[in-house]
Amino acid sequence: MARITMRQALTDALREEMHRDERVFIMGEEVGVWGGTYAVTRGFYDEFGPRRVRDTPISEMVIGGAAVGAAMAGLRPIAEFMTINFAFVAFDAIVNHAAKMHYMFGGQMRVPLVLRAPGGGGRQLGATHSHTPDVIFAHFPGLKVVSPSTPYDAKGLLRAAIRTDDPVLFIEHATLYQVRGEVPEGDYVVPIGVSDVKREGSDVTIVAYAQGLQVALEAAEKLAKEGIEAEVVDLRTLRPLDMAPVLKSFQKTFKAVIVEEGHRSYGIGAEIAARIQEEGFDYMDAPIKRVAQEEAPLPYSRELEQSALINVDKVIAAVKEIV
Amino acid sequence: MARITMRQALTDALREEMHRDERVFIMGEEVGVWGGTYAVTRGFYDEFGPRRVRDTPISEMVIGGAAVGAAMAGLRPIAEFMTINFAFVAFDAIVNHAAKMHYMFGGQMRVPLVLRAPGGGGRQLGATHSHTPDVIFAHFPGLKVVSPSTPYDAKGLLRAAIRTDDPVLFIEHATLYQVRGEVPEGDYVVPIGVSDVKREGSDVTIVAYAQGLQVALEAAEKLAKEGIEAEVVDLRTLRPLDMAPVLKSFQKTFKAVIVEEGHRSYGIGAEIAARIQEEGFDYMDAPIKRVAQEEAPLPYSRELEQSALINVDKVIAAVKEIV
Amino acid sequence: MDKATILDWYRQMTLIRRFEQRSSELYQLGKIGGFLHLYIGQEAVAVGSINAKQETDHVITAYRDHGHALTIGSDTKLIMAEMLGKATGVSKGKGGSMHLADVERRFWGGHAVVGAHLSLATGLALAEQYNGTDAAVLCYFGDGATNIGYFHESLNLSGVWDLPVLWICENNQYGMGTAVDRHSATSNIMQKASGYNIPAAQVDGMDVFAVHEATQKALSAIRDGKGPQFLEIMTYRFEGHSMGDPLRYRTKEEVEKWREDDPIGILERHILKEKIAGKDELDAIDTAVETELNAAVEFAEASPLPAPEELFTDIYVEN
Amino acid sequence: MDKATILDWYRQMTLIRRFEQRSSELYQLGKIGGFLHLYIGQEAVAVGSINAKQETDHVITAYRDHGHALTIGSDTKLIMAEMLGKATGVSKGKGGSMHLADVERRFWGGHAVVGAHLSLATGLALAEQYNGTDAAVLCYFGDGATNIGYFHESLNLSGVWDLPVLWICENNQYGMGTAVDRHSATSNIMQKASGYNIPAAQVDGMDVFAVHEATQKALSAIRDGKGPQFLEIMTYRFEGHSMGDPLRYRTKEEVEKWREDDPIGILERHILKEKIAGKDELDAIDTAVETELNAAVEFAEASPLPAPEELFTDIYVEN
Ligand SMILES: Cc1ncc(C[n+]2csc(CCOP(=O)(O)OP(=O)(O)O)c2C)c(N)n1
Ligand SMILES: Cc1ncc(C[n+]2csc(CCOP(=O)(O)OP(=O)(O)O)c2C)c(N)n1
Ligand SMILES: [Mg+2]
Ligand SMILES: [Mg+2]
Repeated sequence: MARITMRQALTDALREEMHRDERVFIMGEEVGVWGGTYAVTRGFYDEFGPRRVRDTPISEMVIGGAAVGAAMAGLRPIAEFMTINFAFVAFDAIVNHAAKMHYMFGGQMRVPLVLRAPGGGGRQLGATHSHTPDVIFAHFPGLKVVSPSTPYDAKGLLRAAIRTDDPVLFIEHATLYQVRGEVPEGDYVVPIGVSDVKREGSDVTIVAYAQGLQVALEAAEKLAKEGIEAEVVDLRTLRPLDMAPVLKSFQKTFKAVIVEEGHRSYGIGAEIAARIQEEGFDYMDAPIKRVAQEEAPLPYSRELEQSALINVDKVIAAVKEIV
Repeated sequence: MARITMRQALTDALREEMHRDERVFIMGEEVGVWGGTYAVTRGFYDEFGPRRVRDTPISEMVIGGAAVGAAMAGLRPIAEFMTINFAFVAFDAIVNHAAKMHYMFGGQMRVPLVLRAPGGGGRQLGATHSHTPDVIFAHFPGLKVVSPSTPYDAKGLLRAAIRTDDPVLFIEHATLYQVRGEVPEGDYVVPIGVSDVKREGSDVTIVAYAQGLQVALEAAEKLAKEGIEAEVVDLRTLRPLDMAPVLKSFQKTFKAVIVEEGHRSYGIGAEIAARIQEEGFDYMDAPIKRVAQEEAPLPYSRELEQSALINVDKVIAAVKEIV
Repeated sequence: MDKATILDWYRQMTLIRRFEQRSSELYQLGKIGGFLHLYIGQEAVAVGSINAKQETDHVITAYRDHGHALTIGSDTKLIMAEMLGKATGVSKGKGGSMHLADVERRFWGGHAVVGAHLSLATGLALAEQYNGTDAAVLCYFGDGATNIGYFHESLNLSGVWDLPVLWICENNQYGMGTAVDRHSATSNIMQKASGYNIPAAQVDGMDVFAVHEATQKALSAIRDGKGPQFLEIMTYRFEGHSMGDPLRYRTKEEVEKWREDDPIGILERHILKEKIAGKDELDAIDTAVETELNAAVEFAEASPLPAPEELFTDIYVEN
Repeated sequence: MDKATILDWYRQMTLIRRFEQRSSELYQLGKIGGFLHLYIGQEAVAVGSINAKQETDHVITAYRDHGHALTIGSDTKLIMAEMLGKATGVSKGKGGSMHLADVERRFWGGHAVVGAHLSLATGLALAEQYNGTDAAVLCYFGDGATNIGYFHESLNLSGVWDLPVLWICENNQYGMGTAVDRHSATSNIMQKASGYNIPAAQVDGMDVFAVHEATQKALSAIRDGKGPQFLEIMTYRFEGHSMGDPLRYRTKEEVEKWREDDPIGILERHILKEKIAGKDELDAIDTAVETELNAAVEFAEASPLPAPEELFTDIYVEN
């Protein structure tokens, strides 16, 4: 198996799916001639031409809405928001149209659509450009929300997203593009809505996803050196949310820490914590902890920004509070 | 003290504040000639004229953004979204501009702004028009998010919102406009960020706000007849969130049910439950329960829609599961 | 235009008118809930234009959608059932008055967020272009909708990509209570199309023939590869914006003046004056429409409500 | 135009140019982070137009904002400190390159979400109208920004309410890698203003005098009560969109051709040809600019980082 970057894994999934299915096409800002601002679609414009790799104006509302319309008519669009921050401009198109179309018309319409959106903080882009707002999208039934943490999952989940007949918001943490991992050659799919144990352990359950998962794994390795064995569960999909592996792990460890890059309040971790105590109350040995972004907009200045973000030390500290 | 409707309380607050402060003005769709689609600003256009009561085109992005700009320049705008569903179109203006302006420029700018938005389900308006998406706004630091449940609070909180130098999203549940309650004559303010015990009790803590609060109170009355005394805490403000009265109550009752109209997953109740178990772990006698909207878009058909919404019976059932 | 066609248009327009009147009654009785937006006064727009399309063309509109649904040929029974929130409705009772659709006939709804469906129309047109067909999209929206960002982005993208879409503005003079000159920097809505290099024309929306001709011309231009086209159709809604409109924003006189141009009245006078048909023939159509509507209401009333478990179906195709 | 003014403009344009070059170096060194958008090539736009405003007028722009910040007269030291994320920066290091502002001088930033600040400008103009002053708002944005909903809604509202705002499109031919004719249904950006009944003019953005004159005229029209005005200023960015731009979308030849119209070169040739000043005087200005910049960089480098607790200040005015 080749060790490739998550960027390459995504590129490969997109290219292979475009070869497999003529209805799949890509639209978004700078996806074509530029090659994608994060270089995920580099070379695609030459390979597939302007019909299937479509540069759009700076028009997020119609990027979202037209992708929904094209999907309704039977195509399988992959629409890209240059970053998830700009998906805010298309918020209505995503949560009211992509997410509700199938339901509101009693199943008449289908929206087989992938909305790709790189996101995340830590790159000194300032308050408006550094969101990890995954939770606000995951709140809405009708949308599937996926955010992978490894190249393997990225490729398999992106394939699944392209192949499902439902709208999928596919969130890519920009700092993970360089992360390498093993990815097999053939056609495989990672199912949407299935959480995954990324590391086994018996002392504490760490629940994470995307960039938080990488932080969690690193923390787990360090904790292991101190004799604390953490089990790390990767959510991978935020909606539909698969709690089974989390609960199973919790029934073994009796303790949990949730790691996410977004803001703590009303974040992903809140739901996970609420669910654990609802469904695993009898196993609770300690409060469930959350490690998340501080409750401040992200500032530009490097050190200040970093201080707001999650890191390995914060995870270790949270684990030690309860183990 | 007069018993007036919440609609009247809001109208009075707006009128009085406009008389008090020349910088206060109202803008939005149909706020003027029409008199407000929920009749909250009826008569204002004649009383204050087109300079201070400004009908806008159907342009939510610029309603949000221009209100921010006018606030930056020293006015105190009250911008109305006809319903909170349309605030989705202005999502970027709200969470990236209203909420971040003060921070991102190191305190140079101030945004003394009130964004009013009626919301809520139960009126057969279909999936796109029936959201109670309060949580997704409350997620973002920089914004204050308020949603009152009684005429008294509505008037006092709206006054506070108009007078604070920060941007406030003021969510009004449309089904509460007709609710009556006592409201004193004089100038009083209900501070933003202070939760309130609306009913005392010792057997269980019910945490709620807005329409959910009314449902909770009704449930509490019924429970009392069966000998179960519920303490009902009204959050009133979702950000900044005041957990002190919730935790204090929980330390007395050891059990909690959270009632909210929005979707359960990643909802308000998730955060409250997470916080209670974090900060009140030693007092937990039972899992904290959530009563919320079912995980489905809201359908048009009356009975079907009602089945998705919270109601008194659901609250009672949840309480009985743990008491 | 042959007699059968003209009489059929008369029938369609009458069907819409009477459907709306019945809906209004059913709303008063509490049998229809939510928001109800009547199309009365605007019938010539849907009928004139939809009858100019070819079978493969798509239609999409806003919440004031009964006229379009009926003209497209959906079963009146199923539409009425949807209005009543019944399981037999076109959208299984989940959509209601604002969300009628008939995907088999390429009618994509019925959308309640002002302007949003223009972006959907852009996508439908993109799909046809992508597939290399000669189908076009007829996208209807109000004058008020031309002020929202969706309008701008959609028209621009349709221009940049040369998409086969006919933008049809039903200018009924008001967005809710706000008159065109109070909501739009230009009162001449068609002027907006020039910002996107889209050819535009203004049409008398009370004259079903004028609407039909203008639509045909515009659709031909699209099929000739001339890119998106724009029609501003001048019309008026005789009733309030939706049920419960206090109607404080316009005078009785203004409404009366427009009522003189009742599109059905104009067509009827034309038919009689040109001796295309006699009063008796029109009466027979009226009666047939009445019968059809009675059957529709009866069907709708007798239909079952959606089963409780329907709350959780159609959320996803694949669970 | 008197000599002092012309030389001052030369100084301002040179200051911007050199500031950008220094910024580019500091970025390579990792001292500036995030996104960095250089204004090189567009200097005549900010300098020509901002010098035409009166003191009470407001200025607001997008993320390509160093030129506007410098021209507005903010202290170069404090601007540079902001670029380096220092506590002494104009925005306390919280904003960075894209979020310079100087509210005392009525410069409102520096905004990174394309088009959003047009809505803020609308609000600033509304406030001046509300207060009955004669101040106007100069709002700058790129050609690419004219395609987003914010543009449409803002221009429309400015027209409906007759707001004192001057819309200034800096048409540098590209939105990132997308050429105007690939992103806009009309390549003639000023044509878009007609959809809002806003008078528009096209200006040579490499000629600081032309920009100045056009801005003066437009601002006079606004103060004469003629409502919002629109300028399309033709210019070019000589560097990439931001640092790290692969520049695959345009040819070297195209860039070279535009570089012949370097606005500073044009001004310099004009000064020398018209004998407004000699080469030595210009050299002296260059040296002064260099000194100013050295001092600014030194100040910025020596300045402290924001204190850790600054993370939590300025979130709310009232906690
Ligand atoms: C984004 C959005 N904003 C506001 C509304 C509320 N609203 C519904 S219809 C309407 C008026 C639309 O006017 P127009 O486009 O002229 O259509 P008409 O009703 O006249 O057919 C408004 C403001 C909405 N549905 N969506
Ligand atoms: C809403 C939004 N979409 C996309 C972006 C990413 N982006 C930043 S600058 C830019 C190009 C803007 O081009 P233009 O308006 O012409 O200004 P220029 O950079 O040429 O000065 C894009 C697409 C953004 N910042 N905001
Ligand atoms: Mg209208
Ligand atoms: Mg540009």
